[in-house]
Amino acid sequence: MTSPTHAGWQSKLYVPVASSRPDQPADFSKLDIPAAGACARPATDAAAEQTRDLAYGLVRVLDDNGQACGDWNPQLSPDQLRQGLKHMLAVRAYDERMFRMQRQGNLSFYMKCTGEEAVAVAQAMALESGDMLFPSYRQQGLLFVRGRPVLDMMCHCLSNSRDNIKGRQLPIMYSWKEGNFFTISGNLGTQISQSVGWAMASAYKGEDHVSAAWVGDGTMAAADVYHALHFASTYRAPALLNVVNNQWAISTPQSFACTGTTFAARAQGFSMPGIRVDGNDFLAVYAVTQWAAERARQGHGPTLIELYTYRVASHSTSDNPDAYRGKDEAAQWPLGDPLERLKAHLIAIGEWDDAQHAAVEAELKAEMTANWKEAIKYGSLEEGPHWPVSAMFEDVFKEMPGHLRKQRQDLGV
Amino acid sequence: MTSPTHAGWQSKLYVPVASSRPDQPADFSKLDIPAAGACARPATDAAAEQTRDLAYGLVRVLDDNGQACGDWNPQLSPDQLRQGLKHMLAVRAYDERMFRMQRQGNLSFYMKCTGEEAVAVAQAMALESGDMLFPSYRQQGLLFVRGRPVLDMMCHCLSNSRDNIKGRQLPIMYSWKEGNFFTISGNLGTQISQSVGWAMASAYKGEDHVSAAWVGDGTMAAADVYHALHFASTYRAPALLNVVNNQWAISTPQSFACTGTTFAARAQGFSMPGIRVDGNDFLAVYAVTQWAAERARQGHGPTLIELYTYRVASHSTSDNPDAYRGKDEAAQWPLGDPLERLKAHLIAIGEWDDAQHAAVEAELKAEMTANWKEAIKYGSLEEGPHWPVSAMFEDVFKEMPGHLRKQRQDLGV
Amino acid sequence: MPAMNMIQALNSAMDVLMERDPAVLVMGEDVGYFGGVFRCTEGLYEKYGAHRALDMPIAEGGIVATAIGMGVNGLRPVVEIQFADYIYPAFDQIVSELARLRHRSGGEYSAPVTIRTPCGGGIRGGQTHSQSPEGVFTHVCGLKTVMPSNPYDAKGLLISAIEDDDPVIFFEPKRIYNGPFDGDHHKAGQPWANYPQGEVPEGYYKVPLGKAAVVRPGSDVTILAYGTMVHVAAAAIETAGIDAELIDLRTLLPLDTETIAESVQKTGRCVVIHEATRTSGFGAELVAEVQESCFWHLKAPIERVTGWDTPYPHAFEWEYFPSQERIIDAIQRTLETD
Amino acid sequence: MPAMNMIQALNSAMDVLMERDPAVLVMGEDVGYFGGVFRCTEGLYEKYGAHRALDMPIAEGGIVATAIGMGVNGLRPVVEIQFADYIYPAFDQIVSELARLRHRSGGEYSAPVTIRTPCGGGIRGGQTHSQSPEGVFTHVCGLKTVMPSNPYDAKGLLISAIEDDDPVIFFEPKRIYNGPFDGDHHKAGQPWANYPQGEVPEGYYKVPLGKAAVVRPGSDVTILAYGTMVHVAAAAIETAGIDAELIDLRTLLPLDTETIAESVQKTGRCVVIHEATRTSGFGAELVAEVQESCFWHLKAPIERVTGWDTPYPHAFEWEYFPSQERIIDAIQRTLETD
Ligand SMILES: Cc1ncc(C[n+]2csc(CCOP(=O)(O)OP(=O)(O)O)c2C)c(N)n1
Ligand SMILES: Cc1ncc(C[n+]2csc(CCOP(=O)(O)OP(=O)(O)O)c2C)c(N)n1
Ligand SMILES: [Mg+2]
Ligand SMILES: [Mg+2]
Repeated sequence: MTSPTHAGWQSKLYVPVASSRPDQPADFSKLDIPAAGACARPATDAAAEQTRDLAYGLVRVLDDNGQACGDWNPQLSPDQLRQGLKHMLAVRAYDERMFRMQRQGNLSFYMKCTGEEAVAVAQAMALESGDMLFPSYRQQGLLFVRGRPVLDMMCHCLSNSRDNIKGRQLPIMYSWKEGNFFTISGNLGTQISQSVGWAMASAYKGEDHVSAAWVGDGTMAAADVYHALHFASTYRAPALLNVVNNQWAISTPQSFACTGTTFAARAQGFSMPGIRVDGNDFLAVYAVTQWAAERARQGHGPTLIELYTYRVASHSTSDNPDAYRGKDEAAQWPLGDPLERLKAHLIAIGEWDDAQHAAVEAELKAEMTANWKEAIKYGSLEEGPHWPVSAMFEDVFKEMPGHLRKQRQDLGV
Repeated sequence: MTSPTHAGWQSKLYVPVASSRPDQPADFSKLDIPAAGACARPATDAAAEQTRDLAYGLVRVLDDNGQACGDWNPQLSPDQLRQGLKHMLAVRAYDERMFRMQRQGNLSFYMKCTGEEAVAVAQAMALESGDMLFPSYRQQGLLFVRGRPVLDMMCHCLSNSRDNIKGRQLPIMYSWKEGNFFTISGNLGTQISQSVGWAMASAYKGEDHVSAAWVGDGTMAAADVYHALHFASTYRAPALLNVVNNQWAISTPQSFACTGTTFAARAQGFSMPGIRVDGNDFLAVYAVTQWAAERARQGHGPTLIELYTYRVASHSTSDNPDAYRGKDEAAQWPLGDPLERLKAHLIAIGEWDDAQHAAVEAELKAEMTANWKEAIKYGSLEEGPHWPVSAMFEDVFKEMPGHLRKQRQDLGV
Repeated sequence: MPAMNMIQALNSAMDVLMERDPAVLVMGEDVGYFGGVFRCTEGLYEKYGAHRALDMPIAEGGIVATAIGMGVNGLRPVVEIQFADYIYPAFDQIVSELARLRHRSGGEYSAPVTIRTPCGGGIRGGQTHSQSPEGVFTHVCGLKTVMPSNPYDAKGLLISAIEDDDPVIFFEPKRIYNGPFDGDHHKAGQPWANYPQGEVPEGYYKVPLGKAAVVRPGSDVTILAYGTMVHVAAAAIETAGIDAELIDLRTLLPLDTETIAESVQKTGRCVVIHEATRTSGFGAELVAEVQESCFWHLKAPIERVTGWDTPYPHAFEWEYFPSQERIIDAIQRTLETD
Repeated sequence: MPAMNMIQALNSAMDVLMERDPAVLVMGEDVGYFGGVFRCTEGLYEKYGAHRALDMPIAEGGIVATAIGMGVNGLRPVVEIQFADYIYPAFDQIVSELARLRHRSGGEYSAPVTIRTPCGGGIRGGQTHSQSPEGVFTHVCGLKTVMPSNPYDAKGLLISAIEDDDPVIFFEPKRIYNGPFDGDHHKAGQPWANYPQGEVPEGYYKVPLGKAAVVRPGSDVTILAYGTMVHVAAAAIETAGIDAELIDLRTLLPLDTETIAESVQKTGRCVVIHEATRTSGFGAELVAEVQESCFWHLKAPIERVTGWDTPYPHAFEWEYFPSQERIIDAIQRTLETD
């Protein structure tokens, strides 16, 4: 060991800090929130440079009175709005139920998306069914919009005999080919660059489908994100690259990933529009996604979308955020709750009321309970039944080679 | 095999093209060259946003008449200018000699930096000796400025008994600790992110040294570049991140790496100044480097510098560019030759003449010849002598473990 | 002597060295303010500051590259990769750079980086929180590879690793962070405090790299294991009542070939155990090594008991994990012959 | 039948499949307009267009990720990694994604990607143009690993690899691109046209994955080799006049264990050869496998002849490269016993 062991170094190294930590008051004073309707909506064929301001702004449609304002208003029908609200409520009901089941020992693991429901729900609604989704682990909303049976989702989370991926992955690492929902990876970031390849293949085949991928703010540091930006830009891939900036990466604040500007700003360096949107504003998220999808389908290439939101719950059931962030931070989050905001809008335009809302909530709760009761019949991780043990050796290759057959025999299954 | 085998796909995939290929005339019409002196020089503590224009401009000091113009003129003394010119001439003389020696079978490999000499020479002169250099393989000029004996460089390239790295790497993969010149890696990009760690350690220890790293335009796609930008920005590392945009990455034009904008533009997404500079303009390169080093030393963090230049020679001795680029492209390159331009400037200010120039050239040629004759006495790759064979087993670890001792014995050395 | 679990012992190793040498710092995802998702760096941020318990962006390749640069500039970084499953994004930096720096520069440059990472299964972590990639690193010359099996060794080996001037990949079997695990997941685990290896000195001490430990002497068969499998093997030996010699390798590279050869030359039989997938796992090297050094003493084929050649499963964790039963079967097969 | 060197044979394999299937495309650094730094994709750009002979930015991790996405979307990408030494930046995408896609999705998704990459030494390429990383990939379940030793096999195996619905890592020993190499670098090389394996059909044919070839039958000792070392081994056998059975593995995973076992059970002796570093190389797996399947037939320890555990050297290439002499010594050691 040859290191200098003298002390006396006076560090000048800058290390980012969190805006608040336990025992500090929440501090969102640096967050500059433009009024709803303030951002202009460029044409979908605008040159990337012309969209620069959107990277530093925050596209918002819903104002504090529940009114939809400005160019970005996607003009959805009341039915569409109600549908969106119901999907978000379903996601929340599902999350609540599953979280509780994990706490009761029925699931090995769970992750909620509380406060971020608008992201996946509005984005999925703005896309078409042939578009391919490359989600991270916090976009369960996509599955609700695409119509995946809750029973199947639960069976996956239980790793039981009806789990479509045969008990092979942690809960919430869904895969659903029928719904063009890609198999979720536990490795952060890896799929965003794959999504670009998928989109390139779509163009190669002359098809109109676009891809959409999601990463978190923390994951914006991953090399794969850079590859995605780089390749998408080089080949003008019809790809939507989404960053869900929920302010935290486990215990690490976004200041470690955001490098002093916005995530959306990173797009300009690749001649790509980068748009920052209020992620808790269902209408704004819908509108921006629609814009980017249209742009991609028209052949004008990819868009980076930064969805500005907040992770209300713990990172996962293995995490306790009280150890690293202020208890009241979620409550202080200035962009509100996406469900409440869409509800307020629907009420403001006379298309919804509290009673209807309560009824849907009750219905969803019952639906989750019923599905859970059904799902657990097909088994659970600890109690079984699972798939037959021999399933472990399948799908490593399309056809099982000799050495795996032998290993299966050695195990006696 | 289950792929669709029907034809009839009509590809819509965009694939970048080169501005010219063999049998096409060179085309630099898209290159927008601002006049010398046109770019403003911000204060070294300017906020990154205030430097944005520099990412899209091209800092130039020397005009077509050999005059130094504008704010960026570093006001070097005639002695410094002559020194710079001599270093560049030395680099070129060295390259010529070594290239010929490779062609004659004396070296296994060689890479020239013809046309790019100003990059390494001016940058090294603008830095201080305690600053750490993380070069790619085309910055041999750094060694000349730092005063490495040519004999040692040649002995390395010959892998002979006097090679300071014991015959372990290809020619040109220099390492020179005494001169704070890092060991060159054959893997592109890997060292730019390491340089950021070096710079962070400098800050950690409270020191004033900065790091400087170089990658090529093609290498700007590598993940390590993103890590470098990301980490340098996050911790405000005193680091200079240099992209030598010589227009080509072997056969691949910069359009595959540049994604439709400038490389310097990538910096803004990390709150970092990105400056595009005429890489064939010795004064401009010096000035921009000096600016970035001063900024870093003042604690304002990293800068990305795009050095706009042209790779006049083949990629390496294993390459034949006639197969992929127009023969006249180098001649058409609108930013000229860095040596000629500095020479013209020195002549224009009355500090140099053709006779002096010719004398230095002759002297350098003789010096290279003398050094070569000396170097080859210490051996060559094919003829030896080399280090003793046992050296192969050393330095894998600080102390040789048993299994390597045994392998060395098995080989009988 | 205080009782420590493995987390506390590792924490103590870092603390002791940070106290002694300002060049030592810890860095990685969530290691600073929060103290690490497994709490291994808890308290170091408060004690040594944000720049010495350094939170980092989620880019393992960037983290290792940064550590290399720091190491070259006189620091002694201790990197945490949150799970060994996430070491692959740093693979190029480890293999092409960290491991080769000293050699390719003729000894001019080197970086004394230690990479700590929790590995292995048995925690219901699924395929991305359960992997055992140690074998791959033993194929990369220029790296040392370590895996402790108890708190005492963990602290002593980590101190040796950090002080070592060569790069060390330090695998921490997370299943035994809190207490040993004998492979029976139905049984309630016992904390390390109940075991002698849970007694860990507070201060500085070393367990040398490159030295295996004979956990249990025996004469009928040699069992080579490391990490969690040391405990499963010990229990299997006990259960089956076999007079086996159990060797805890502790360091995989450089491997303590003398201790191994001495044992197998005595017993004439050998079983090699690891959690990692079988084909080309470190067990293959152990078998190759043993058959080279002990061929004329071998009375039965060397057996490998390993994870299967499949991704680490979620539902079938206990069918995958090398069980006491599989170990006993393998031992018995080797004993059947003469 | 036309004479082809290995480059032409590989080119022909890609050409034949691109002609048959619009889903097949080749992609990588300098593979398009230029036709690859080793010219393996020459002419495909002109024939099939820029989008099917696709130049790519220098980001191996991005290239493989893109190929995965394409594979999932119905294409059959053939990736070229310019040198095997540069495959590590793509390691995470290969190991964590490409290899595990099918399994982790319960069979819903997969990507039939083939990764071609020139490997091995003997070309004065120094440590970053000479590596043989094949062993590492054989430890990753879900990948097939192939290395041909001659033009005929190269074409037939590459067609099998591209048509295979699982990912295949296809290593091309660049030392024998133009002709076989017997380890004696002083001798002028002969082009493939002078050898029967240089006769390669123009059209479609397959050499199956997972099947080794007995290059030379013999009864005294079994030699296991692949790639360039097949030729060095053949020359060594010839030089020493030994009645050895030489097996060219061709596919490392899945390994043709039957052919191997049959041979070793016959000869009772075995020498394993590769260029890669020794410790935990694929040779270790071969030794482990052979001693498991043939223990009772073995008359001598299985020998490994490999590269040393150092980075691939520039000046000492021929001291590093497994030579005929070292192979003969090893064979003779195995024959000395009885
Ligand atoms: C490559 C990799 N490194 C580390 C981890 C461990 N990890 C899981 S989630 C997480 C934080 C991710 O934060 P972010 O991207 O912001 O997503 P969020 O959880 O906030 O939705 C980390 C570090 C991982 N899964 N993969
Ligand atoms: C990781 C990696 N991938 C590929 C290569 C092969 N290679 C060597 S030089 C080169 C082109 C580099 O181009 P650029 O970065 O523009 O630098 P230049 O040669 O123009 O100076 C390539 C692809 C490599 N050395 N490392
Ligand atoms: Mg987050
Ligand atoms: Mg270049």
